[in-house]
Amino acid sequence: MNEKPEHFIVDGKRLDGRRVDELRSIKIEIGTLDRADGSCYLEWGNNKILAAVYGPRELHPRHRQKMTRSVVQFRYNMASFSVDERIRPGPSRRSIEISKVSREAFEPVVFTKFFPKTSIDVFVEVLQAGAGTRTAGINAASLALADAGIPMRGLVSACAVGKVDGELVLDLMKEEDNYGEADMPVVMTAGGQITLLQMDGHLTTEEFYRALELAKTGCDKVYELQRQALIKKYSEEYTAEIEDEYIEDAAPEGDADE
Amino acid sequence: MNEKPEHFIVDGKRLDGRRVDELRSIKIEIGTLDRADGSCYLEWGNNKILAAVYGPRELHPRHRQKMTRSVVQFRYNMASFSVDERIRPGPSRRSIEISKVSREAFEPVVFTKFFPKTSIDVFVEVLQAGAGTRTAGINAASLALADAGIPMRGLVSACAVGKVDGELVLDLMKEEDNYGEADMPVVMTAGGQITLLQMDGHLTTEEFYRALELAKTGCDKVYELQRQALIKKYSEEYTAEIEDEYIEDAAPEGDADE
Amino acid sequence: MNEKPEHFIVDGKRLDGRRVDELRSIKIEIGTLDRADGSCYLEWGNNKILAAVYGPRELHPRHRQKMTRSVVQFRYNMASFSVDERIRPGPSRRSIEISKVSREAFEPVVFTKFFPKTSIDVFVEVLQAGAGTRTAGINAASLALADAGIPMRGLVSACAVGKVDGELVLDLMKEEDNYGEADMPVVMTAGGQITLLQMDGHLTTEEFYRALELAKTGCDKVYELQRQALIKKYSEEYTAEIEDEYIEDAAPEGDADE
Amino acid sequence: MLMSEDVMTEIQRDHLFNLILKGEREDGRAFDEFREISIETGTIDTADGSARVRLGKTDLLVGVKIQPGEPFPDTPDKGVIITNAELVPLASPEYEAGPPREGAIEIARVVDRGIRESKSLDLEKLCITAGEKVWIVFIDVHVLNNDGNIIDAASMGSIAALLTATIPRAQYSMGDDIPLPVRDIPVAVTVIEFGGALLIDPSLAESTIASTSLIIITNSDGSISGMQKSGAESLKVEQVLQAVDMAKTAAAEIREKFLDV
Amino acid sequence: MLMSEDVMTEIQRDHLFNLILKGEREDGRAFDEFREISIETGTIDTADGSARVRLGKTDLLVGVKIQPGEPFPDTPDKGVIITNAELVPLASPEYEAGPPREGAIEIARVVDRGIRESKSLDLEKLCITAGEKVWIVFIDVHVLNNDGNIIDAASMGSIAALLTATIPRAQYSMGDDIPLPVRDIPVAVTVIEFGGALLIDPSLAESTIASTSLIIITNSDGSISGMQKSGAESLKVEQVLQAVDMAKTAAAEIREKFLDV
Amino acid sequence: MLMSEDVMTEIQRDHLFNLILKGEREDGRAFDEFREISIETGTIDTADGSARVRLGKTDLLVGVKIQPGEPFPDTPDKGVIITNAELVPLASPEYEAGPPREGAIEIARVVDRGIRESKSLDLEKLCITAGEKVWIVFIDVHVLNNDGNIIDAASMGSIAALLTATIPRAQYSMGDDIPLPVRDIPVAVTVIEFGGALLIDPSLAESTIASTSLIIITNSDGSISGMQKSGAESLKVEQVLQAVDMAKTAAAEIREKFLDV
Repeated sequence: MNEKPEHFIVDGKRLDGRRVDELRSIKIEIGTLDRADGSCYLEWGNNKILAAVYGPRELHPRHRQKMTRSVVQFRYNMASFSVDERIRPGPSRRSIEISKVSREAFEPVVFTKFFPKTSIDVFVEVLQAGAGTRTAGINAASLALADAGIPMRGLVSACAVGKVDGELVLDLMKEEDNYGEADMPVVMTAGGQITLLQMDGHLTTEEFYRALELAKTGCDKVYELQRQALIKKYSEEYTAEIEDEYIEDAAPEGDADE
Repeated sequence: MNEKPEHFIVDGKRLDGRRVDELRSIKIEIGTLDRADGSCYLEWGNNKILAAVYGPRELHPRHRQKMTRSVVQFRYNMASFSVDERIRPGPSRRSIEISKVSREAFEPVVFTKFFPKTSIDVFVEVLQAGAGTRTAGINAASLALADAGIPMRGLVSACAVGKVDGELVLDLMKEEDNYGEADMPVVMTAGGQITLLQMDGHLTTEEFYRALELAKTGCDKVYELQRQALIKKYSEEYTAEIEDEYIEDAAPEGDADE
Repeated sequence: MNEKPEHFIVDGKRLDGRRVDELRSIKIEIGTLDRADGSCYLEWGNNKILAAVYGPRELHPRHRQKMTRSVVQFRYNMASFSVDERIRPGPSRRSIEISKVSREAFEPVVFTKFFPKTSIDVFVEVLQAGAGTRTAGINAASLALADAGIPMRGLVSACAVGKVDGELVLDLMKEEDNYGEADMPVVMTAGGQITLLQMDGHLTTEEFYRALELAKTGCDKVYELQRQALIKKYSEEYTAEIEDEYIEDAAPEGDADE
Repeated sequence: MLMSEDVMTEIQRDHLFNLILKGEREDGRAFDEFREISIETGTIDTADGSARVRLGKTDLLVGVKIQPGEPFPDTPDKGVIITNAELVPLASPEYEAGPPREGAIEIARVVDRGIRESKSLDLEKLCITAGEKVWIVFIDVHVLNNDGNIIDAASMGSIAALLTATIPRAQYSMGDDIPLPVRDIPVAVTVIEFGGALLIDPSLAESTIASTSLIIITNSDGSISGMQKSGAESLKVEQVLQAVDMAKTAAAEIREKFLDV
Repeated sequence: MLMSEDVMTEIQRDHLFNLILKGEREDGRAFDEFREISIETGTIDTADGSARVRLGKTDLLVGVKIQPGEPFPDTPDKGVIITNAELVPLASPEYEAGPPREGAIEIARVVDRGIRESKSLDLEKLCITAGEKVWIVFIDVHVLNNDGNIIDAASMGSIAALLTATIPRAQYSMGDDIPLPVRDIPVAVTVIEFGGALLIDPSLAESTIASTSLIIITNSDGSISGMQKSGAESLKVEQVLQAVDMAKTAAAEIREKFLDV
Repeated sequence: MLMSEDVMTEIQRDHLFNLILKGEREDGRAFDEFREISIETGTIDTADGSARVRLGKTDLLVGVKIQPGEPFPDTPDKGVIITNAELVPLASPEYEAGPPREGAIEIARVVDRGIRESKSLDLEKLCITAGEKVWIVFIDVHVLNNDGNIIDAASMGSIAALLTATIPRAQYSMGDDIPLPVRDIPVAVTVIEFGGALLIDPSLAESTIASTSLIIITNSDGSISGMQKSGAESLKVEQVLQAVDMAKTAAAEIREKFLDV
């Protein structure tokens, strides 16, 4: 693990050259997995994350079914090679807690009443971890839910705010996360409703107010990227569908049954 | 852990000043827990024990239900801070065995036939352990069952007999338990029926006969304390109920619905 | 553990005096266990193995039942004292894999369609291990299934082929197994159909062809021993039944009800 | 059963909602008022520090054990805090035996972060031999009766137990026992949102009805060292800000009244 | 199935009860008579000591493995005994695969206490280097066919396996192998109560019907080193005293006939 | 659902069977033809070696981590290989969370044996201090999308990840990082039998219908280092011999095209 740097911010620039309110680079691919009903691959800084959604599907065992709504399930999992020191496969206390708060970040926006007795299962796999895996996972999951066609009030968008050298910064990188003074992951709807809020570290009340505002600007930026990715995906698919139809029309009819 | 003392009995007195047939001090509080159907807090020497009873209640999973009777379940558990060396939470082989023999100490006296398909769940938490936790737990559980109104043939009472310096002694304290020559926990009904009997150590047949007699006197003393505690509890409640009624009568009638 | 020997084959003889195509001594007892529906005790070289079959019997939990066939279950287990270094009780990754391939060695020959909703449970206990426990276990299980009267297309027979000093040898003993160049357990029907095939080590294609032929001769020899053991068992039983009838007839009739 | 649990809940929800519209709570408390609090320390002789907390009818015990052990590889010169919460089935008909579930894990982790992030314990002072041996501080929360708001009770109990804990150096032949050095007194306050109103210290009934809460851990100087939204509903920014103010005020009062050392 | 298991049990109970009124048992034994016993030692080459016990149709194997390992912190100069019982599903339709349940745990713990409390093994002689290395004696009971009274068979098998066990010092380059030093021969005898009568060595049918038993472990000098009531009924003091006498007599006979070394 | 899964399977089986009679496969491949293969190495920075393999729509990631640790007692001077496969529920509706089941264990063990038995890794070179410290090579297979034939993809991914892996000596202050020494390139090829025909690289549909497969692992020189029949049907000797030839040819092509270093 790297040593604690002497200064995190020099001349208004962070260790990786970003300004305090700048996000790391984000790359989004929607629908990358074939078996899942919806999926999303997301790179955010050094994070590499896959999210998949299955459902609504019948929930087993039956006694866990709800008669008036669908049950949202969320499993956050780290690949054993995703961090510096290999981790044992399987759930840890940390991943169980993250799974819980992530699930609760989606429950306010998913229309669960439409699908009684079913589950909507969200799976997030952290393939490479580099600070902020829970927010990255939630952003990917948000798009995977959209890709699966699960009816939602809207996307949710996630971003963390932290404090280093006494200053609030958006979207912590690894060194800032390890040695910073505070870490506050936030998940918001486009309308600014908070669906996840955690904070570790040390903030004055005044700093907290500002941190929440900064988180809002971060979530807004993320939301815009998510929206663009969806538009790109759906316009591509739209084109692809037209092409497919064209090809199908062109093929001799008899072949289809073989 | 303390070293083995040179003598356990000097001038007919034990390390803590008791005679060989004397119990440690016992303190009983019935109905201390709000959520449980019945409960009892018991201090016995250095032991601090809580017992709670839930039930009769529907037994899950269903395939474990009995069509003609209630199933008694018993869980003896030690808090991780209840002993000198912190113990890992969760069941151990020791606690599983104690749970089994404790359950069997109650099965002869509980009228299980009255409540088919249900379970009667007894939970004992050892908060502080100081020799004789299983007998202390059973005495507390006996009162918690009474407090829950579970129909029983009668209370059961528990006490251990041991051997130190070649002499039989009632109700072992910690040093006697750790370094003694025998330990024999016994549970009896008021009528002297034995519902639990275990023995570790070394006793001649003749010593065993006398040990059983000594255990009987111990159980009788415990029974008397249990009985007094119940009388005290119920007469208090009786008084309290009268007072409550008085207060209710005095209050303006309209308030009750608010 | 023994050291690797310098030569495995000297003057055409192996360490224990066998020829390359010779089996270790095999001893078979059918029906040794009273509670099981079928059972077999088998010694093969230093291996001591017990197999038992229960079923067809109702399969629990119900959701695992198949509406059109019986489910074959197979559990290979080693006693903790069966090897040099004590092993912890319970399944290991190795025993789970062996259980899987062993089950699949029987699925082609058991008439599972006769018994919908049931399971046929095969249990193999390795009491003493000395190279080749999985093949020994399958041979014992094959006879236990026959003893239980489970309808099968026929027995299956198991034998391993290995390579030591560059030569193919039948039925590896411990040193050959530990230090040899290849190990290939094979299970065959009497008709030469392969129901289990595994190989570890290093074989040229040509060696593999010959190894498969050698395995066939090994399985044929085993089959003959299995057949003889069954004949011996059933003719004994036949005699025994006649004797029993005779005795019953001789006894005064009234006694039967006592 | 004539009425299903859902129907019961619906009726209770309406009842509580109507009360709140009138600015009232079922037990007569103000929205920013804690139930009666009692903290008793030194309850358990076998622990190195302990506290029994009663919050209304909620009842729990926190035991602290301090034992030598190995440091984490990435912090070789620091002591270790391990926090665990046991929701034993004695404490509530809803609790079941078995390994801790997400509820118990969340409680333990939030309490742990409160202690850790406030830097309440000076972990460097808990080093015995760097890289080899440090003091491990086990904080075990043992719930005895769940009548709601376990988190706040567990948080109070933990800091109370730590404040009165002793490093048992004599037991390991390392000199005289000394008090565990505690630098700050973090206090968790849980705020629930229901029908637009914010209430602190939810009773069991209140937290069943209003599943969403915000836990806010504040320090002696009023700063925040931990926060956790829990539950399936969302919160507005204004609600969060208001909740922080309510928590700060309540925490200060609790600190002064019950944790003054 | 035309008759439920309960009805079957009821009929069998009546049948056995009627027999007992006449002073008889289903298999013709006297009340104080063991079934046929066979103990074969040295059965398993890979074990350091082993015994196969047949008690009527009950059949089990005990393997003893002796390996160097760490002592317990509170007994740094003593060897360690670890006893385990595996009720593998091969042995009975009632047994299931999985971690040991309370039945298996009780068997292991009662057998263990018999060995331990009789001071049969001189644990101090099993110390190699105080505080660092001692001999760990693993006693593994592997049940092969359960036809009742596993405890007594396991107890006989354990002491028989220990009596013939060798400390494998050569394997660990610690000198020559030596016999495990065994000082006493504890024998467990199980007595069940049914219809007022006491019977030893219950068959499976008998123990299904009369669920309550008293296990009594006695030593060569007739003293008692362990006792365990098991099952859901109570016992009278007189019954316990009579059971002890029956157990002592039967144990002496077993010791003489089968465990004489 | 109007048609049960069994009926669906029956129809698909008939369809695939009719195709095979005509010498065809659903996706137009020849019987001895792999789907499109893509192997990308160095995918994961946090791993010491990694590869992402796409085999048609099957998609998985193999990560190799190399850490110092203790050798096994019986091979004190050799490094250790530990292979694990995670069939995470993200990858397939059939996969469930929980400890690895027999399917995942079989995958891990077959992949492991391929590496081990081909002597691809020179384990003696992975010794640091004999009897004390060796390099542990963890091979973790993480399945992302299961569209059939996980084994072959995992095998390719494992050897590709090992071929590009680095022993992180600098991280542990043991000198400069060096490449992991790999001596051979074992390749697994899965052949299924269906309706008398043999097909390599089964798609998910094909492997659902024809449950029996033979996995054959061959080395650069054409020799065989591992073999595993999997599934509930039997195979004829001729089929096995033919499968070996098919596997050898396909493996050579994969080795040349995708694993040439």
